[in-house]
Amino acid sequence: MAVMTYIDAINAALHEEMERDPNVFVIGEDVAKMGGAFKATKGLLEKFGNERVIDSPLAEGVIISSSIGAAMAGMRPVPEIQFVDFITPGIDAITQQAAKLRYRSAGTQTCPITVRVCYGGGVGGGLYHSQSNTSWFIHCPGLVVVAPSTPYDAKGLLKAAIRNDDPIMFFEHKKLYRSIKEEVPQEDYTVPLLKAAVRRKGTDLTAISYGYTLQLTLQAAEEVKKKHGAEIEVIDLRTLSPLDTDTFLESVAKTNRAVVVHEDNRTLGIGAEVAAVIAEQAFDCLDAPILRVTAPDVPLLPAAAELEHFCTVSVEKIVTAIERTLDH
Amino acid sequence: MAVMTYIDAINAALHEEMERDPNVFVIGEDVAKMGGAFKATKGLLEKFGNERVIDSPLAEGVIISSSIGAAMAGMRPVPEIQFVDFITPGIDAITQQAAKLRYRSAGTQTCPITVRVCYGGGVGGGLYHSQSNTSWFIHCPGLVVVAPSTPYDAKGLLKAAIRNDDPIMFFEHKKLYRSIKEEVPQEDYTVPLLKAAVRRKGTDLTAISYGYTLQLTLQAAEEVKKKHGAEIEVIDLRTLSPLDTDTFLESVAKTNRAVVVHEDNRTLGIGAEVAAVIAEQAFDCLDAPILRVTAPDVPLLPAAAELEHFCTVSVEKIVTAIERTLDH
Amino acid sequence: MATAAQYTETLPREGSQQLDPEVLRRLYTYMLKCRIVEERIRVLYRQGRFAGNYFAAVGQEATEVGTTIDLLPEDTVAPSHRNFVTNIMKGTPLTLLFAHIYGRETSPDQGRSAPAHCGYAPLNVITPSSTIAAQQNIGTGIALAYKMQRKPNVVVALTGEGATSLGFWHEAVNFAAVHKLPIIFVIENNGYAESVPVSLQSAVEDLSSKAAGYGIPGVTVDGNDVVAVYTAMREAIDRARSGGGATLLECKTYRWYGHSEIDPAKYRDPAEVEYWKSRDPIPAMEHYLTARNLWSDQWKKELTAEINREIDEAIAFAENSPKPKADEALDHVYSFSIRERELKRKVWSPRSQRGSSWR
Amino acid sequence: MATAAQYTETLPREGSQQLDPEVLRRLYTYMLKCRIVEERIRVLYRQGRFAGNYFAAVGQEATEVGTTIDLLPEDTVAPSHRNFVTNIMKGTPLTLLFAHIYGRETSPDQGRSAPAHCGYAPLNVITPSSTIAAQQNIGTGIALAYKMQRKPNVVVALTGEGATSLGFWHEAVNFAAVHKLPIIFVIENNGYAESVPVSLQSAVEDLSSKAAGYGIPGVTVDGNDVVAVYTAMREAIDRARSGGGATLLECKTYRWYGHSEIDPAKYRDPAEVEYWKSRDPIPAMEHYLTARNLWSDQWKKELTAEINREIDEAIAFAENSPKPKADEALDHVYSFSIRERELKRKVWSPRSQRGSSWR
Ligand SMILES: Cc1ncc(C[n+]2csc(CCOP(=O)(O)OP(=O)(O)O)c2C)c(N)n1
Ligand SMILES: Cc1ncc(C[n+]2csc(CCOP(=O)(O)OP(=O)(O)O)c2C)c(N)n1
Ligand SMILES: [Mg+2]
Ligand SMILES: [Mg+2]
Repeated sequence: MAVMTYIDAINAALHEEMERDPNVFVIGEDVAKMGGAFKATKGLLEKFGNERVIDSPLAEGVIISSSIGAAMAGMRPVPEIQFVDFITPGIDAITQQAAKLRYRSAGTQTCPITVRVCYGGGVGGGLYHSQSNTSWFIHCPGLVVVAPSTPYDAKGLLKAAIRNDDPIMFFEHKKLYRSIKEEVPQEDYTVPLLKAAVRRKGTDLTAISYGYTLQLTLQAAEEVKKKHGAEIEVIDLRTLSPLDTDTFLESVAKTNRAVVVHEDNRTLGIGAEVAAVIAEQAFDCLDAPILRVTAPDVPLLPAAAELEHFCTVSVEKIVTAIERTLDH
Repeated sequence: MAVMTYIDAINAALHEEMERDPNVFVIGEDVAKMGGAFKATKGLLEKFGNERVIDSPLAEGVIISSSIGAAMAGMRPVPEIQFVDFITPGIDAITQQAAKLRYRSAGTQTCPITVRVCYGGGVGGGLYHSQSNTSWFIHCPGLVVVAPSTPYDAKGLLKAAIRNDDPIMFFEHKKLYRSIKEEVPQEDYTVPLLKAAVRRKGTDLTAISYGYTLQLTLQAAEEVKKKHGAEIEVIDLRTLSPLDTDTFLESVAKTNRAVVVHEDNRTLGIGAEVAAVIAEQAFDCLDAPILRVTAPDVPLLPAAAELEHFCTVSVEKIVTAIERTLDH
Repeated sequence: MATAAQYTETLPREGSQQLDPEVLRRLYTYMLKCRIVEERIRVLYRQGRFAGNYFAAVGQEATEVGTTIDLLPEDTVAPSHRNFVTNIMKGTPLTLLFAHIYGRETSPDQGRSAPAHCGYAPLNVITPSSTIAAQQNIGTGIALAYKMQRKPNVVVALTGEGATSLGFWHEAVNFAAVHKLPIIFVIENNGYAESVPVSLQSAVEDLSSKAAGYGIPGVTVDGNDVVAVYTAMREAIDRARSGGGATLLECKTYRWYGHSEIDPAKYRDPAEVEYWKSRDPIPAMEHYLTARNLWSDQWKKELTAEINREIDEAIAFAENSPKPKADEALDHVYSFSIRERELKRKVWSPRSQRGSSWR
Repeated sequence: MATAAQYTETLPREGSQQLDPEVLRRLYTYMLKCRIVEERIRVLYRQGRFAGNYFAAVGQEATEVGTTIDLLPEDTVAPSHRNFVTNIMKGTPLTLLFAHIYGRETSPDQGRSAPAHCGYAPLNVITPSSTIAAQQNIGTGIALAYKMQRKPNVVVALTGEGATSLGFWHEAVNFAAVHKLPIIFVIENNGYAESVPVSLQSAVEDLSSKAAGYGIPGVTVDGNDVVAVYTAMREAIDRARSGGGATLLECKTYRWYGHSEIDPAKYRDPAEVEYWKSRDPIPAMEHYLTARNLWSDQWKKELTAEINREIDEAIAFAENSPKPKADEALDHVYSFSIRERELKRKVWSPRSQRGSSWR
């Protein structure tokens, strides 16, 4: 075991997987010589050479589509998209090619790729370095969408993703990269895909989140306990698509109240799906409206600190929503 | 008044708007000499010439981005995307440029464009001529997303869209183009954007839909009335973003039951947002779970008739969901 | 679009190398087969015997055949919507091709993809999507893998001239050039992208002139001259196989019919169509072979009969094949099954925590 | 990347035409101003006086100035992330530029866009997004409008060499070529896209060679020779203004510092950096002007003092400007307000149909 940051955990997973399987390779802007914009791929070029660690041209479309092809031919590409804000040139390759290849060929042609994407706001990045955009991919069958919220999960889920046979969108939150540390095994392990985690046990309300706001949700739970004695169960979705609905439905069946938290825009953020599933499959268990704590429906995030702060989910906003739900 | 198909109504709106305002122009693949893949732009080249009716190169990115620029310089472009399945090369221009231009310039630079897009399944088009993809744009603040379901609305909403100052995604359902007819004024009129319509009055359940499935929902309502005497209120969303939540919330407050119907994939289709809004803002009015009648989460639509049919929303499926909700 | 004057009217001209008689006869045989197969598909479509649509390459056989014949099974073909027949050169059985056209369970994709979109994994034909240039760009990745794996294989990627306007096309050609990948980018310039003439796609006459901007060889050939196409292609393939990297090959040709079976193609001048029909690559090749004593009417009759017999059998196979079962629509979305998720949703109730199930 | 030998070491060389002394002095003045402004911005950043990041074009002034000076107010500049200073040539007041850097209410975008992304509507500078080539492609649409409106205006679109790998770049150049639009595509080739050398972006040495594939003129000039850049640009602008269509102009230059203020740029050879610093376009222009009796130390001192005074005032203006109010984040999303929707959600209850409101 070693105390690791989230970015260390990602880096370790890449080193280990590239050692384990010679078919694994990395491609993206600045991933080789510079070791990645956030240093996620640090040391890979030195260890594995420039055939397996490729500084691509500035073209997200070809980063993804060449990965798809290489995967069809037996490789295990791990392309990196520097910021999800720049994933648009690669959206066709992801949603129309990777996501549908298995289906359109009835399973005879497949592309196991793990697209690592940096996302998320709250670091003053402005309108083009703060986006989430997970919804575009959650709404696309054929893709697995993963978004770890802890260093332990980051390593274990990335390894599981690379070994999985589906095209996977792997969302790494830039604010998590260096803000939290935890014990992470230096040995090989995986964390199962498609499974949510109960991060905090509770009986009075189920709070559902992922990524950076999961950390805020946990803090909010503690604060609500301090203020009101209520016990909030906190669920980390981990895989955003296909959703592990059982874990949160079971929790809501017990607590009878739910709040969903995410930093992306409100409309058709993942919170909409979670709320809709609860309203459909656990309606009779519910004692209160399902509130969503999210960014407003404006472009995310404006640069000036005052504006950014206004749009950003905070512990306080989560506490307020929990209180309102408990009071209902 | 004249009896018109949906495509006639679109065509009439384009002719009238181009006559009214010399800044309106049309650009897209095959829109000029061929008059559009579905003949929506028929007759425009002959009347307005090839400066205002432009057969673009095969590049959705430049269709949209050149429209954005032209709009900034005072024009009123009405670009056409032949099939929404091929909108991916233009997604950056739509979501990162058009949607955010007003915001990032604090209103000093704007781009009034109306992107006409053909969408929808059920005509044997297979995996790449059947998609909806409205969710990508609904989830993007700064865009207005419109999807008329009748010839009357098609003409009135298209005219309103062209005159509006926001970038608008205007979704036209290919199966509606020639399948329904109604009386449409030959004079100038507009239908207000951002307003849903109550298509059928009822007291027992609120069914919410748009586009082609609105027609199926109306049929289902009649069938439920015949079978059970129940009166279903049917709401046509018309504008998918920003959503007119008041109209359906007010209805649910009266009927206490809701079913949402759309042909797009279930996960993060517009039904998720509608259900989430109801579960949040009208929870106390609800007597039953909110059911969604949608396509399953598979790539839409497989080509073989049997497979296509399995994935397609039908009157029967809507009736079943309404019955289950009424029975709860 | 290319003007008449650019071509000598007698076809094919001699290639840069003398070709083996067997190769010449094979080129002819495959052109004939492609023609007969596609004309039959068009008849079936008009008879309403299959649904969807079809994009015939009739008239373009010299390019279809010259670029994809004589590849190794391990080589990849990356077809566009108009390259259904490249499957024939690759060796995909006609039975499967017609099962595919008919959307049957026995099709390589079990009825999922549209009629013109047929791939075949065992022989490395990529199952197409509709997005223009998509298979080409995936093919670039396959070429990258071949290079990494030190395999002597190549990728042949086909697009129309319309595709060159799309950014994706450019991204792949550039990437392949930078990494010297074993891929040949074939531009099948048939003068139109649906209704849009090439003059509205590009301000240059020869699209191979784009190659200079990428630092790869670029060649334009008469795409109705199967010997010219084949010869240029062999050179490009040899270069790719031996580590010399990518080539851009433009073949100027023409499609006889509409963009698809539902397109009357009124945007073209009938005289233009007639001119190109007079340049039909098949009788041209017949003349060429005859001059070399490699062709006879009798041989053509035999070939035709044999091809028709194979087609009849394939159609019978297709028509006797089962249709897909409706709920198979839920299969092959992921490596794991989503049937349970889609067919039975659990409902939680205050009474029974894991209550009833429903669809 | 270009090698040393390609350039004569004394700069600038004589342009293709003799330039007016006033033009020469103006070119110099603006280079100096750009340099001083950006070095000051860098100091402010290191002092933590503004947040976000900045992409300095220090070292590239000959290209920045030579391509965007002497435009008409109605002409459009389409800047990328590294072209903040083009605002100076366009005439955007420094007060607004610094208010922008500081993210204040008085900025043209009222604090919304990142520091390097400053546009100015009254003088037709497009407010940038980050997406590479985005403003260029929007600029192509503006050029289309100019043509439709029979206006004698032009668009100058600037990107780095990295941008040429992206499909969007290609789509716009091709479209502009087909429609003979009044736009100049400037490739500011500074050798690197973040850490990636141009050799991994492109297999060709001179990126202007891509022009041939689009059917437009392509020119490569020494981007550190302001006279050469200006001269080539005048020719391109004249062509565009007179209906002659688009030009591709590559300017080979170098950025002195990292990609952004947080990039130590360890991926570059220090000797390479030193070499390019020795080719600093500003002292080179001083030599050139001196030889023509157009420069003196005294004049430079006066200019510098004047520029610094203007900067000091602009910074004071910025620092005294109010910060945006938090809930203004809800403004300018649409032409209509979303404040009510976002600030008060109505709640329906069985008792009161249009009940209480809450956030
Ligand atoms: C990205 C994209 N845009 C639009 C289409 C619709 N479409 C299908 S084929 C075609 C024309 C293709 O022309 P070309 O590349 O010349 O090939 P050809 O049909 O002539 O063989 C178009 C516009 C598409 N499939 N993909
Ligand atoms: C589509 C897209 N992908 C990635 C990025 C991240 N990015 C910002 S600047 C840059 C490098 C640009 O290089 P170049 O075009 O040479 O311009 P330079 O920075 O050298 O001026 C990259 C990769 C982006 N902004 N947009
Ligand atoms: Mg074509
Ligand atoms: Mg650069």
